[in-house]
Amino acid sequence: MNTEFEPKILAFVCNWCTYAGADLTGTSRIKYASNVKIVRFPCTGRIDFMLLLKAFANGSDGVIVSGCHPNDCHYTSGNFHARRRWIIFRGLLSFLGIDVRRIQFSWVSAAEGAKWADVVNKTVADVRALGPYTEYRKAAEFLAGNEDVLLKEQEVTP
Amino acid sequence: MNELRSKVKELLGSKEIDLFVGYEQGTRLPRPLIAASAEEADRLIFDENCTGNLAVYLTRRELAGGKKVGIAASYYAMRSISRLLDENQLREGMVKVFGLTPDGGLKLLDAIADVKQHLQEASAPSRQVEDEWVKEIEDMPPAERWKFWTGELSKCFKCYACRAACPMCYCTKCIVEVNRPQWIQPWAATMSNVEWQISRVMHMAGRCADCGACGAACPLGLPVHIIAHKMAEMVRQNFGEPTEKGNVLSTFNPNDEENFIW
Amino acid sequence: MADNIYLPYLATIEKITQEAPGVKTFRLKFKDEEVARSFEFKAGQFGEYSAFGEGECTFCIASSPTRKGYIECTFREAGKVTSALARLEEGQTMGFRGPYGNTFPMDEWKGKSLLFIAGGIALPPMRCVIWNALDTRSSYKDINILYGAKSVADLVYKHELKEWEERTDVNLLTTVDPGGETPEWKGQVGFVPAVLEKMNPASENTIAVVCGPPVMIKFTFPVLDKLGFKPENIYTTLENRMKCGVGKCGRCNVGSKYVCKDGPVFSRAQLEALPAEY
Amino acid sequence: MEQKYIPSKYMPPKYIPKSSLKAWLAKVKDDGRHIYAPVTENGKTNFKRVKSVDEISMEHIQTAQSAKGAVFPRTEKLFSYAGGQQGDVALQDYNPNDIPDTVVFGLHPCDAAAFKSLSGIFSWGAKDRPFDERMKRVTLVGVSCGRSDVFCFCTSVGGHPGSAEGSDILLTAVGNDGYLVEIITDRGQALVEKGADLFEAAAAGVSKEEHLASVPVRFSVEEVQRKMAGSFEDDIWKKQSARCIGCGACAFVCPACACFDIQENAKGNGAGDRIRCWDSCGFSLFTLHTSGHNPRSVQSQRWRQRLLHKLCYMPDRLSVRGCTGCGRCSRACPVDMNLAEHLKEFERLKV
Repeated sequence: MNTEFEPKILAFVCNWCTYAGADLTGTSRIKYASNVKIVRFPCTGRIDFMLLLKAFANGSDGVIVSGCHPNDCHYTSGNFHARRRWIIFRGLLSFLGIDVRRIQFSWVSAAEGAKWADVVNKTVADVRALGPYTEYRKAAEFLAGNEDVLLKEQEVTP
Repeated sequence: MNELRSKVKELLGSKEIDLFVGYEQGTRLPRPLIAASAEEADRLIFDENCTGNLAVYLTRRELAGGKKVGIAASYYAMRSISRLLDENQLREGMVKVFGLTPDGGLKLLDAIADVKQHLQEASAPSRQVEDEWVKEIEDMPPAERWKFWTGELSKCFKCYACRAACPMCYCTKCIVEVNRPQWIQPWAATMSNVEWQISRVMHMAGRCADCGACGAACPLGLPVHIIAHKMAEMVRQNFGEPTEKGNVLSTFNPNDEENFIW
Repeated sequence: MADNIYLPYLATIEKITQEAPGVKTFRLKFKDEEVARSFEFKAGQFGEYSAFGEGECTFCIASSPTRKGYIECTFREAGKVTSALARLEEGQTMGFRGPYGNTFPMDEWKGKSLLFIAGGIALPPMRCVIWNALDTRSSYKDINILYGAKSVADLVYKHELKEWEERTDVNLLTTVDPGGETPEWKGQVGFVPAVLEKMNPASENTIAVVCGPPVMIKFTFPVLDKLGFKPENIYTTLENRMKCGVGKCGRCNVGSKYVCKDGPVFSRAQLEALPAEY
Repeated sequence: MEQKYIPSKYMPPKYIPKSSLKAWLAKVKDDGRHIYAPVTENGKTNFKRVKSVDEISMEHIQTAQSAKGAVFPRTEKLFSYAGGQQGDVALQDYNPNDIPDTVVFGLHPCDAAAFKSLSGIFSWGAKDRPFDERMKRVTLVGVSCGRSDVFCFCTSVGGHPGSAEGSDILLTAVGNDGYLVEIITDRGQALVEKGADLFEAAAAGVSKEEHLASVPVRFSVEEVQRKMAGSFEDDIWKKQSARCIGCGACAFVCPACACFDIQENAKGNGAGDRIRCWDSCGFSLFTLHTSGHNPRSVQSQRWRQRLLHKLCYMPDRLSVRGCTGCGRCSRACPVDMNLAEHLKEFERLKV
């Protein structure tokens, strides 16, 4: 039996480019890792940063955020706004010690079916190497105030 | 001191201001004083020890709503005032700002242009302690950073003093109080405490005056202002000094640079 | 309920009635047979209703204690929990803990006439008393009901209004706010205080029970004064935000009185002794 | 009006040398009890479950937080459920078996007294099981105050730096070498017996009074309560609360504040926990109705509620005050709302 860790990856993608791109990956019969679950948004500008944190808290080991290339946004500038948000959000997460290697940002157009497969495959490989994201989940499940549990937590944390 | 007191009394007397937000001697340190009468104005003090950001009172509707307010402002409070004006939370002409000159003299700034001018000319008080702290944390390996922050923030009991002390946190309904959907669990727990701080500084991006009031307010002494300071630094590095065009997240530049999007 | 006051009874939703847009009545039956048999409450009491996965909310028990075997609640979809409750279907399970709070002194009222004045979604707390009085009809003299809502559609318990209208031992007057009437509307048009003044009920040996939005209460009290009702003969219920329902969570007090323990039923005389903090 | 120290009625006191104290605590700990004690980290002292008795710090005047978390944790599960709304919801009641026997060591008399205030609230009418179960399993080992600061005002609200009220055992440092040990309850006695050989009989005539901090009486609390009760509509609330910024720091550090919120920790698939967590009357949303109406819509009303609750409503309804003069609220307040100072203003008020 294969006991290798299979990462769970959640992908937040925009409707107009990456989702269509992922569709093309399929219709082009390009094989890629099946670890990804796709959540479709109207635009990368709509992808709230809290969603990424919720993904980790609820079991994701890695996250992909992908949308239209700069200047290609269906709504003109949603991806420019998103890019700004990602720049500081990623920096902030890194500062707090959240492993940003678990988050892959990308631009995948509707024509880039092959690139989507590459993005997913690379992310899955990267996250597989990193292992399950238990640190985050543990912190998320833990009810503070219950000092007994807190101590247990601290004891098992290497 | 006397100059400030007599000036405030004069402005209150002539109804040029309805109240003055300043400092008085507190139990150990200077504390805020909302003066609306001559007797109260006689308790005012203002010196280099008066560093708390009083701009937080300007957006309190029950206190300052519709009133003409004078305020004793530290350098960072002036930054907050300037931003609040940019965000249309204050009206030009409703605020009279009193600053301190480097030699401790009083400086009255009537118009927002004067405040902005002052901010350009005066040098910002040092943030060396915060800078060093940021550096120290950045030098840790990621796992240690995570341990540090979850360790610190697990102590947080969600009194929201960081929010209450912040002049830019003027929303009447905060993201943590929105319950459909409930983005952040309302009780104190490690991850929701971390999420709260992440949300707070994300909402502060490019708006934060970097005054440190959030950290100073924390009754548990958690270094939450360090996260805000790091955010302010990142915004400056990536997007330059903020302009009145809006906070960094509601604007963009087609040439914004990053090195992580594939 | 073991001895954990926060643990609700489980109840099955037997019947759902859509009363008005956004307003539903649930008939609940306790799952535990022993609880179903022994559960007792009195007119005016309230409970905490659980939608598992969403939370708890507070409303009165809208059915009469004279009707055994079930309880009913009527609520408007407004916040997180009421919206979740509104999504439930017949046969599904929710939670209830209670009954909490004091009651209308129905025994003291025996031999007197009763005047009920209700506005909008505030009929439910009164419906409990009305049915209680009607089911023990011989104990009371005249029973008059004045009920007003924003519009015809917003009137709740339409079937029961019809029944009260047809009964000869109770006098019902319904009214809707100006603009809320339909072409078929045969009731009054006007705000409750004005209609009350026109109605001109006798205050002699009469208890007035008033429930409604704060603005209605504010304008109804002076009319009752004019009609000669003494403050100790006017009753209302207060609804403050609550979490525990048992005097611990610290929210619902008005001065030193806790709505969850000392209320929710207050006479106007009692209200006047309280600070204006409700 | 002067609050006098009343010599212990729990005679005869014992004595434990400083060198034996930690040995005794280590025995208590080895017995399987959890010990919460003041620990200093990054310059702040707080109650914490200690892994080793060597962590315990005795140098502080007051911990930032109170010890109330031992019986009223900031976040606590009231019960769990599974199955969601479908026909087969299964409830899992509060489980007290997970609660360890706990010793809170090193709390000051103001904190120990506050456990009485908490008991008053949680025992009013309906019993609160989660609170009771924790109370049953906790032993309070108080330490009299040898030092105080400008924020302390226990003597103004019926307390005393050497008061045994609320403690199961009260230690008082007499000189530099050891502690006078007053055993107040059977629970305290049981704890002493874990290391009975470490305790000695106290020397005859030893008095703890001279070793106690002197905390001046700042106001007459009866007078304050009387005037406060009669000034609901007074302007003083507005004046005092003008600088209050409406955070919950004062309530959360308070040893006697017990207001809470009940929340849902939904885990999906119809399972979840009902959670109780600390809340504060200072928050604007505390009393907000769904309709948008708010009985306490401005900060002055909330400040009034806080003080009246502690000093009028609680004595009136529960026969216990909601303030023990620990001064934590004043130390924690970001804008220096000094409680003793504010209470004193009521004394001067003309009603």
